[in-house]
Amino acid sequence: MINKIGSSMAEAVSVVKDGDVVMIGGFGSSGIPLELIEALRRHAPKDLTIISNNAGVAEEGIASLLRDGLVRKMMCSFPRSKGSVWLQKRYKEGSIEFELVPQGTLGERIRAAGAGLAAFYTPTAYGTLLAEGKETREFNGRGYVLETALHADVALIRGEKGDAWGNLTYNTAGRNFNPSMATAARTTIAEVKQIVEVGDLDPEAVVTPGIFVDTVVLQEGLLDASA
Amino acid sequence: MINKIGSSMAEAVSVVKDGDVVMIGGFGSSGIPLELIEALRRHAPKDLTIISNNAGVAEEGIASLLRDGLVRKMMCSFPRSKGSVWLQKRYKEGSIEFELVPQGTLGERIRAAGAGLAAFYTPTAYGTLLAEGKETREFNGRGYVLETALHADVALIRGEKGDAWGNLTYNTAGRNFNPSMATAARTTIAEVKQIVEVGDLDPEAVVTPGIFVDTVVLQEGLLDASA
Amino acid sequence: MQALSKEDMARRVARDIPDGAYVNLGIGMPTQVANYVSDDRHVIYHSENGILGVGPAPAPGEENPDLINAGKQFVTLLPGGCYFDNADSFAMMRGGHLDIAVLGAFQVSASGDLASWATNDLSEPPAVGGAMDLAVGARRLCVLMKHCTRDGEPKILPECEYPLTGKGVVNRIYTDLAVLDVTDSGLRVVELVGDNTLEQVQAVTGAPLLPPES
Amino acid sequence: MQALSKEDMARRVARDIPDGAYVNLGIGMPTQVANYVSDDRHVIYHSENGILGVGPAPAPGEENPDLINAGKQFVTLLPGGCYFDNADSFAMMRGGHLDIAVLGAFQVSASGDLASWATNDLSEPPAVGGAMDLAVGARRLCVLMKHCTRDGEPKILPECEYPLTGKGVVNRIYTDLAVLDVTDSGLRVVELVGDNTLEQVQAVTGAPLLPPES
Repeated sequence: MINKIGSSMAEAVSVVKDGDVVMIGGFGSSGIPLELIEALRRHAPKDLTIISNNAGVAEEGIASLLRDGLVRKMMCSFPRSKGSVWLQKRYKEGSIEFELVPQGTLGERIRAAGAGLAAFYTPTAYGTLLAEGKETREFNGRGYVLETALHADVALIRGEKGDAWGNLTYNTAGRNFNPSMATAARTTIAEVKQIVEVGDLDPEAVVTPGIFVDTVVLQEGLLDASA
Repeated sequence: MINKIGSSMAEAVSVVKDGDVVMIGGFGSSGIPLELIEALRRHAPKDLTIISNNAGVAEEGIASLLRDGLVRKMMCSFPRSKGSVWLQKRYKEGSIEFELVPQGTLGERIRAAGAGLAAFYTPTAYGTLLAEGKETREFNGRGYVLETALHADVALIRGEKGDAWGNLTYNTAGRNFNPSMATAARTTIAEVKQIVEVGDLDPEAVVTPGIFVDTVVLQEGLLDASA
Repeated sequence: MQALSKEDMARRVARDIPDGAYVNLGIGMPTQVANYVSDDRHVIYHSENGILGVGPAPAPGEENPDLINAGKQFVTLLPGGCYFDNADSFAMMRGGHLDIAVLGAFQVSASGDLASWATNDLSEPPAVGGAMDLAVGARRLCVLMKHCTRDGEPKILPECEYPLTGKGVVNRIYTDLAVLDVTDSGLRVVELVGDNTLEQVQAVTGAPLLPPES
Repeated sequence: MQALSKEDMARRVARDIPDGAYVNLGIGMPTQVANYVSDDRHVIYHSENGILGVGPAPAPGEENPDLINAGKQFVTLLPGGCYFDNADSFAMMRGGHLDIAVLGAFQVSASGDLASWATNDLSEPPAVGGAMDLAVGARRLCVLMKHCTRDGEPKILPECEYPLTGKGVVNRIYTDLAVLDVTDSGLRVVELVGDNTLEQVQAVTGAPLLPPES
């Protein structure tokens, strides 16, 4: 029997080691694996590189990892949201490395890693500060920037429904970075709202095929418990 | 009202001009827009470049375009199937240009075009005849081949259900190249088995968003009529 | 000089959105444009986080926490809309599939360079989001902004002083004072608000303006 | 010398497929391997045309014309399986997500070069399909082939004479005479069929063989 259902958030994130590169799904407040992040915070590995579109707001999500000093480097496209403080604080005190990546380039670098491609030429950021120091090249008279694949040790993602084969669906715009991050990490852990029987998901509507997922963990109310 | 429903196969393919690059979906016998191909054959534009995974069997599909002398160049990954004759004949008599592309590279070049990327580095075909004359480069000690985006004037694809916004679903493995080809052409025409009301398709299960599709045409029994 | 209100600026942009267009509206003022597109235009709005067919805000109590737009506001989905992931969403943007994008800006240059994501203040961590992808990818890029800064300094300049979002990407600029097109010969006035004269608008514009084509 | 039947060759490969593996079986003899993987191994088969969880052939009359495998045979989908497009399918293959691929071959070199898609006959249009992507992408690449050609010529050679599918990609070779591993020091015998001796198998092998590790 193939059974990828994990027994707890805590056990699932115990694979994360000091110095790991961790991708975390989500966009704004949507589709974030908040319980896995909380479990990771409690597990408290050091010197993490976090790759995510945003950097959390207030004391929530990635902000709590920044606050607890677990992050050595942060890569994202939009670190500031209303109510976000910790990325700014760590940035200003110079205690973390920060790399800004245009959102589409961030997503495409993640996809490239999952798809076995080494690099690609994108028009995004050509002629801007964010292309400085990068290789550029013209194709058909237009400028492009060379961007390389972005791999992770672990991806923490959030799905809506999952099964024991690791197949996932999402809730509306909660997909965002979750499906591509699932493909780009050595180990992918998915937090889901509901676990269904193998065969219950419509094979035409599976968004993340189970091959990309190592562990599926049902939400266990970790954040309520910590409140 | 947005209404992308086309009135007939014949009218839909009338946009194809002499010398056009035409992508055609399908893999083996699965997910091929056979009626659109038949309408194209009757429309009979000349000097086409056809991009498709295969080259048709017997007198069917792309084979009928090759037979009728409409094709100047054929790009595919697997031109020979049991019962295919016309590609071989045109190839041996030297009347068409033929370019063989590994299947994953073919698909990724098509996707790159749709995604606005100029080129990418793939490990596929490195060190082989199919990489000869191509730029290669090492990343992290491994060899990669530079492959460029592949655009088309028109893509002919086949869906299962379609709506007036151009949204499409597919039948099982009938997806194959259809979704990526839909993104890579200036004009995309989809043959579907069923037209449904806008809003009837599950927004979580739409495979090709309507933005990629210009015309949706209901199958009209064109092949039965020609038999 | 006469200056449009924010509402009228959004209304003016809305007038130019054609029926059936696929449109991405940037965070802030551009988002308001949708409020003024008349119902007989069947415009399909794209949100970079993975939505086509964005509908109006949900009724109170009916919000879906995952269903937000790029500005992190709760939205709904119109019938015919659908969801997709980041890779597909940015393929749409970068791949030239959106007809129109409307973005805010700090500065725009005479040659259509756009500066919209960073000032020269390096004390805060910069944020770029999807602006650079839209800038290079949308078939038509419109900027919607006040003609001058709060201090009355021109935002339309010979060259941008702030870091660029994209080079030579802007097609049209809508401000509270005028509508300008970026052309090969320079910035051309499309229309002036109210009775504003070319000379008046030129006086608060850093780059030379060409008179409307007759 | 003793030689396995085709069925026994497929059976031998099947023995090495671990429980829970994601496996792609090439067209022809490799496809038969699935018939011999015992039911207590929950193997998930991938088909390059966009299927995970390929099931057995459908009952007569229940074929779905679109539901075929890479060899264009009608198949079914197991519960838990799913469909995806070409780009996603080859992302799985090239991106290192498949545990094992089993391919046929014309020739294999001592350093694991694979030649499986073309001979030196240029009169026919060549066909490659997805073999090159599998060759570079599968975590473990196994070749299943007869040890020699119909004419008795060795297919395992110091260097391939036919165009390569991939360079240094093969991990293990299963033939009717032996099982060989490609190692940094060369081809090492894993096992010999029946009472075959190393000398006997060496005599029909173009590259030097190392004795089994003790």
